[in-house]
Amino acid sequence: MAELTYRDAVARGIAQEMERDSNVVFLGEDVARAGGVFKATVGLVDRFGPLRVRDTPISEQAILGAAMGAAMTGLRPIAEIMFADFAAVCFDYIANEFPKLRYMTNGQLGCPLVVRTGNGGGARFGAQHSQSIENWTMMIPGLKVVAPSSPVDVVGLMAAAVRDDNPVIFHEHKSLYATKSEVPDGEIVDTLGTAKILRPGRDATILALALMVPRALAAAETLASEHGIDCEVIDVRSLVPLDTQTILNSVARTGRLFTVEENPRLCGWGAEIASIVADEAFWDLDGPIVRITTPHIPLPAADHLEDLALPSAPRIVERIARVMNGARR
Amino acid sequence: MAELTYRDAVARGIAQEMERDSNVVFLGEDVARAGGVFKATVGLVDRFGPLRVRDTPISEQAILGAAMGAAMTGLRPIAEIMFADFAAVCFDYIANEFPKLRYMTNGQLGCPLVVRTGNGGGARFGAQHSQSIENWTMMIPGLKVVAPSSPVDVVGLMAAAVRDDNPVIFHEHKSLYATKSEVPDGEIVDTLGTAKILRPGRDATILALALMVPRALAAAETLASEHGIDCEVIDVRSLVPLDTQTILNSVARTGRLFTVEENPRLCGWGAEIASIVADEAFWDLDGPIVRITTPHIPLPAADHLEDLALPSAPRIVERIARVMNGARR
Amino acid sequence: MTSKKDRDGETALKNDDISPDIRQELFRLQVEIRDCEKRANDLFFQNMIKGTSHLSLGQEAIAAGMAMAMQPGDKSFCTYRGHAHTLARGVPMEKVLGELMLRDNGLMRGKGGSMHLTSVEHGVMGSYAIIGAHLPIACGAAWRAQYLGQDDVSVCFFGDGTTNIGAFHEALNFAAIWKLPVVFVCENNLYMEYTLTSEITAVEHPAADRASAYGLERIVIDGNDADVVYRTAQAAFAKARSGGGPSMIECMTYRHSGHSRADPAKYRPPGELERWLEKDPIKIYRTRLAEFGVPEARIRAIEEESKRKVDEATEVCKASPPAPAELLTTDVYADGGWAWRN
Amino acid sequence: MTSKKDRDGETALKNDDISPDIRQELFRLQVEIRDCEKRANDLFFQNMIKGTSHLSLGQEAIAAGMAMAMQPGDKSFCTYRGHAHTLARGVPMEKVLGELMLRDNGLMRGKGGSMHLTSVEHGVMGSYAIIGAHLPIACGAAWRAQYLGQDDVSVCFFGDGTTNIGAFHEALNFAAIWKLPVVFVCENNLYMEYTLTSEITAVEHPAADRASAYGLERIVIDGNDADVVYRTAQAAFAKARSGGGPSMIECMTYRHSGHSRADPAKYRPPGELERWLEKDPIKIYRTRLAEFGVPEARIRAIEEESKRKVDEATEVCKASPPAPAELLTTDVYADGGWAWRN
Ligand SMILES: Cc1ncc(C[n+]2csc(CCOP(=O)(O)OP(=O)(O)O)c2C)c(N)n1
Ligand SMILES: Cc1ncc(C[n+]2csc(CCOP(=O)(O)OP(=O)(O)O)c2C)c(N)n1
Ligand SMILES: [Mg+2]
Ligand SMILES: [Mg+2]
Repeated sequence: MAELTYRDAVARGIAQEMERDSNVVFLGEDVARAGGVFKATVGLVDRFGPLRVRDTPISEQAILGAAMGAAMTGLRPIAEIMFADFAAVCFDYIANEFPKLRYMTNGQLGCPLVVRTGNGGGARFGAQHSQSIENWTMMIPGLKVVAPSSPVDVVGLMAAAVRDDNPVIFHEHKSLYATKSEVPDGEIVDTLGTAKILRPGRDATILALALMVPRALAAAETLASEHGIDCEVIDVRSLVPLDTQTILNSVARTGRLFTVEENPRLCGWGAEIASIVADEAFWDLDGPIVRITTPHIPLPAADHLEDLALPSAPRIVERIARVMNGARR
Repeated sequence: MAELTYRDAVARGIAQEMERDSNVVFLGEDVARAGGVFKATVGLVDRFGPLRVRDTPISEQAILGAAMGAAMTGLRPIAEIMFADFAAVCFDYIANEFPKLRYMTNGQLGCPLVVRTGNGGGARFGAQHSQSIENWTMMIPGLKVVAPSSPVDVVGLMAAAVRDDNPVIFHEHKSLYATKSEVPDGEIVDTLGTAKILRPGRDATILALALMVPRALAAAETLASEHGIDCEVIDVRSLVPLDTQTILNSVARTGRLFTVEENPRLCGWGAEIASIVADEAFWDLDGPIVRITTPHIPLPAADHLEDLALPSAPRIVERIARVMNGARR
Repeated sequence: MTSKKDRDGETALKNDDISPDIRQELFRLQVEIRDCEKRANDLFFQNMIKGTSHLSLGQEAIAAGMAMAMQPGDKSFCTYRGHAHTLARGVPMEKVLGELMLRDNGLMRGKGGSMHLTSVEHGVMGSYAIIGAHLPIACGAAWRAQYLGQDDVSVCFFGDGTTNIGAFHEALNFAAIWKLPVVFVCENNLYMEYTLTSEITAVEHPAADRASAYGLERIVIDGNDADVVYRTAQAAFAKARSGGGPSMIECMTYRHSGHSRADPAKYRPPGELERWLEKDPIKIYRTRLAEFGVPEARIRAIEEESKRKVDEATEVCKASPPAPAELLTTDVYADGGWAWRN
Repeated sequence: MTSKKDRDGETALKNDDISPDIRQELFRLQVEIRDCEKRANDLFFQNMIKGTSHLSLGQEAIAAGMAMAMQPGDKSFCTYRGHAHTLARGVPMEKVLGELMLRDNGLMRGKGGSMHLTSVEHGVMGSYAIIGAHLPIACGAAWRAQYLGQDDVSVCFFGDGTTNIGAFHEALNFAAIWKLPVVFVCENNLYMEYTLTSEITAVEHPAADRASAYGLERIVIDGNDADVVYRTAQAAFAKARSGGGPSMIECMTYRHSGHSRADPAKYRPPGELERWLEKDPIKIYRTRLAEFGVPEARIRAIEEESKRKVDEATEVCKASPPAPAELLTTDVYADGGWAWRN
C-alpha cells in the first residue's frame, strides 16, 4: 500500500498491462520521451522501449486510425488524445469507425483499444482545452466510457479497459492528476460498468463523476452537518456500461436524485440518467430530479470565472439544500 | 400556394435568402453543377453563378473552416455537409471553433453561418450514412440547432437560420426529401426556437422531430381511434433554442410525456427534455416519462432490420398504449 | 509470339515475366468482377438491391492486378467501391451479391451492406464509407505486422477525390516515418462523385504529385492494364515486405457507370466514355491473351464459367431469406450483444 | 555604409530597399515583443499569470517582419503562440499582458486567455489553440476578400509540427484551387511541444517540401532576420493582392524558452540553445542597425522606451480588477447572452 498520485496511477495502470501482455502498445504525442504533457506516462518508454511506447506527429486521425488498424489485427493499443477537446479533430474514429466496426462486419472484426484523454476544466486553459466531453462519447453506441475519480480506480479501470475487447474511452481528469491517495500493491483489475457508493445516505442520491466526486462528497458532509440532509453519494465511474441497478436502487431508498455534472448542461450524462429514473423509478421519486451542471456556455479562461462555471461544493450544497427544503414544504 | 417537396424547399429557402442578400454564399461537395447528391440544390448555380455557389473538394474541414473565416469577416455562408455522419470529420469546427469564437473573443467576432446536413436513416445506407446526429450538435454551447419536418418549415427556418447571427446547424432529413406539401407563395421567414403543436390532445404529450413527426402524428390518430387516448403532438423543430414553454405548458395540461427520437438512446434530445420536465414539471406529471428511441446500436443496412430499429408508428402506438393503460391501473 | 510494349511506354518486357497461368487468372478475375458488377447493376433495376451501391465497371484491372500480387495473409482495406477488391481476394460471388441484396447469406448477413464488404478469412479487412478514414487504419494494420515481425502487407485502395481530405495527409506521413509495410493504391477514375477531381485539386496527379511530400517515389501507371498493375504491385509489396516502407501508386482508370446507383453520369463530356471504352481493361486483356497464344476456346471457357458462376450466385441469393430480426441487436459489443446497462 | 549580404546567402541588396525608418520600426517591434514576452515570463514566476502561456522569445523577427509588410485591414490568424503577432500589429502591451493575467483590462477581459488573443480593430482575427484549425479559417477570410473584391490579405501563422495535421493539407489545397489571397507562414522552430518535428515528419522542411503538393513555390528563409522576412512577406502579399494566389513561407527559427510555461525544455541537446542564441534576431538586427549607421543613442532610446512601456503596462494590469462575474454568461450568442431556452 502506497500513496500514489492520480497521474502516477495512469503510468502504473498502463505498465501493469504492458507487463502482462506484449500486445499492449501505447502511442501519442510527446508520450514517450517526454512522458506526456501531463507527465502521466513518465518512465514507460524506458521500461518498455520505443517500439511499444511511441511518439507520434500531431496527427490525431492517424493516431486513432493506426490504433484501430492495429487493434483489428491483434494488438491492444492504448492511444492518447492529449486534451479531450482534441477528440473533435479525430471524431470520425470515435463516432463512426471504432464503435461500428463489429456491428457492420457482423462480428468479423473487433476493436479492442483504449483512448485516454485529458478531460475537464479547472486549469485555466480556456474554452478549447477545458471541456468535459464524456457525453460526446457516451452518446455513441458501441463505445465503452469510463471516467475515474481516484488513483486506485485509475489503475483498476485502466486494466479493465485494456483487457476489454471493445473500444473504451478513458477520460482522465486534468484537475485530478495531482491528487493522491492510497493504492494497494500488486495487480489491480476493476470491473467496467460498476458504480460505487462512496457515502451511504437516506435523504437523497447524488450522482457524480471524476472531478465532481470529491466536490459532491464535500457537499454531502456540509449538507449533513449544516442542513441535516443525509445524502448518498455515488461515483458513477462508468457511463457505458451504466450501472443502472446501483442508481435505481439508491433512488428507491432515498426518493430523490441530484446529478453533479461538469459538462455544459444540454445532453449531459445526467440527462440520460434523469430520463431513465423518470421512467423506471418514477413512482419512487418524492420530488423533482435536479441536475447541477456547468451552465451551457463555453468555458472562460479567467480563474474566478471558471470557478463560477464549474459546480463547486458550495453551489452543490446551496442547490440541494434549497430544493430539499422546498420539497418538504 | 403550391405543392413543394421538402427537397425543393431547401433550394427555395436558400434562393430566397441569396436573392435578398448578396453576402449569402453557398459551398459544398457537388452542390453546384450537380445540384447536390440529394438534388436539394438544383438550379442555384445557374441562378446565382459559380462564385456564389461553389463546388469544393472532399475537404470537410476546409469547407467549414472557410465558411467560418468568411462568416467572421462579413459573408453569410451556407455550407453543406452531405451526410450528417460526415460531421465527424470536421467536428472541430462544430464543437470547438464556431460556437466558442464569440465567447472567447468577448464578442469581438461572430460566426453567422448555416451548416446543412443530410441527417437520419431510412434509406438503407448502413451505419456510416444513416445517423441522426442532432444531439452531437445540441450538446455544444454556442450553436443553434434546427431540424424541420415539412417543406414550409424548411423554407421558413432556412431563412431564419441564414438571418441569424449565430452558427446554426440545419439538419435536413434524408427520408423526408421526397415528401410534399403546400407552401405559400412569397417570402417565408420563420422563428428559431419555436415548437409547433401539430395536434392538440388531452391525455399525453408526444414530442417528435423531423422524420419522427409524421410517425408521431400517425400514431396519435391510431391511439385516439383505437385506444381512446388523445395525444398532443408537438414538433420540437428547434433544439437550440428550445421552446421549453410550449413543452412545459403542454405537460401541465396532459400530465404525461413521451418523446419519439430517431437517435440512438443515450444522451438524445429527449433525455435533455425529460430531465427538464422531471425537474420543472415534476408535480404536473401523472406518470413516468417514456422515451421511444432507436435502440442504442449502430444502424443496420438491411431494410427489414433498419425498419425494426427506427421508431415506427405501430411501435409508438404500442408503447404509448401499454404505458398509458398501465398508468391507469 | 512477339514481346509487347507496356502501355506506359516502358521498355518491352518478355512474356515470361508473367506466367501464362497468372495471365489467365488475371483475365478470369477481371471477367468475373465485370460480370458480377453487371449483375449487381441489373439487380438494382429489378429493385432487388436496396440502398446504394458503387460499381467498379471499367476499373477491374486494378483489383485483379493487385490481388494477384498479394499473398495469403495480406490485408485489403477497401472503400464503398469495394466489390471488385473483395471478389479479387477470392470471396464467393454469392456472399458479395447476397450482401448487396441485404440477405441472410451475405458476407455480413445484410448488417453492413454494399459499402462495408468484409471477409476477414480472405484478408478483406473491411470497406469504409467515410472518405479517407481507412488510410490511417491500414497504417495500423501494417504497424501490427511490423511490431510482431509478421510479413504481410496492408493494401489500401481509395479514389482520386480522397486525396484532398486530411486523413490522407496524416496517413501518408505516418506510414513514411514509421516505414510501414503498407501500399496505398489510388484509383484515379477522374471524378469524385460528380465533380472532376482536376477542377478541385491543386496538382494534376492528385496522389502521385504529392508523393514527394512524404518522401515517396512518384508512381503513375496505366490502371487499365492488369499486367502493369500486377508488376507495379509486386515491386511495391516486395519493398514493403523487405522493410523498405510504404509506396503510393496512382492508377489511371475510368468508371464506365455513374458514381453510384443513383447517378446516370450526365455530367460527362460527350465522347469521354467512348474513349475510355476503347481502353476497356477486359478488352485489352482479352487481346493480350490471344496475342500470347491462349486459344480462343480457353478464353471462351473462362468467360462462360464466369457467367455460370454469376447466375448460380444470383439464384442462391434470391433464395436466401433476410436475416432474422434478432440480428438487429447482435455484435454491438464483444459479448455478442448490445447491453449498455445492467 | 556598405551593402550587406543577406543571411540566406542571396545576392547583396542595397541598403535602400528598406528605408531607415522601417528598419528602426522593425527593431522597435522586435525589442518590444522581446521585452513584453520576458515580462510575461517573469509574471508567471510571480504567479501573476495563471493557466498556460506560449512565448515567442527568439522568434520575434518573423512577427515583426510580417507585420511590417502588412497593410491596415490585412488579417492575422495566430495560434496560442500568438502574443508576438498580436503586439506586432500594434495592440497595446497592457491589453496583451492584461489578458495573460486574466484581468478585466485584457483584450477579451480574461474570457479567452493567453491562447486566444484577438483584436479585430488591429486585424488580429483570433488566436487558435487547436492545431491546424485556423488554416482553413484564414482561407475563408481570404475567400471573402476575393468575393467582395477587397484587397486585404489574410496571413496565417503556424508551427512546424502543425504541418502533419489534416487541416493543413485541406487548407493548402483549398487556397491553391481558389487562388485565395492568403499567406501561410510556418514558423519552424524545430520542435512541436517536446518532440523534434524532424523525427516525426517525412521530409526535412515540413512546410516548404510540401509546397509542390499544392502547386506552390518552395520557400525557406532565415526567420531570424527581420529584413529577409520583411522582403519575402512583401513579395508574397503583393502576389496575393494582385490575384496571384497563396504562398507558403517556411521561416527557420528557434524558441529560446520551453514550449509553454510548464516546460523547462530539458529535451534539447546541449549546445543547441547556445548556437541559436548567436543567431538571436535582436542581436542580429541591432548589429545591422549600427552597420547601417543608426546612432547607438537612437538604438538605446528605442530599447529604453520599450522597457518603459512594458513597466507601465505591467502596472496598469496589476491595478486592473478581474472581470465582473456577470461576464461569465455574456456573448455566448449574438444577442449578448447565453439563453438556450425560453
Ligand atoms: C468524409 C466524406 N465526405 C464525403 C463523402 C461522400 N462521398 C462518397 S464517395 C465520394 C467521392 C469519392 O471520390 P473518389 O475518392 O475519387 O472515389 P471514387 O468514388 O471515384 O472511387 C464522396 C464525396 C464521404 N463518403 N465521406
Ligand atoms: C489538434 C491538437 N493536437 C495537439 C495539440 C497540443 N499541442 C499544442 S501546441 C503543440 C505543438 C505544436 O507545434 P508547432 O506546430 O511546431 O508549433 P510551436 O508550438 O512550436 O510554435 C501541440 C502538440 C493541440 N493544441 N491541438
Ligand atoms: Mg474517383
Ligand atoms: Mg514548432
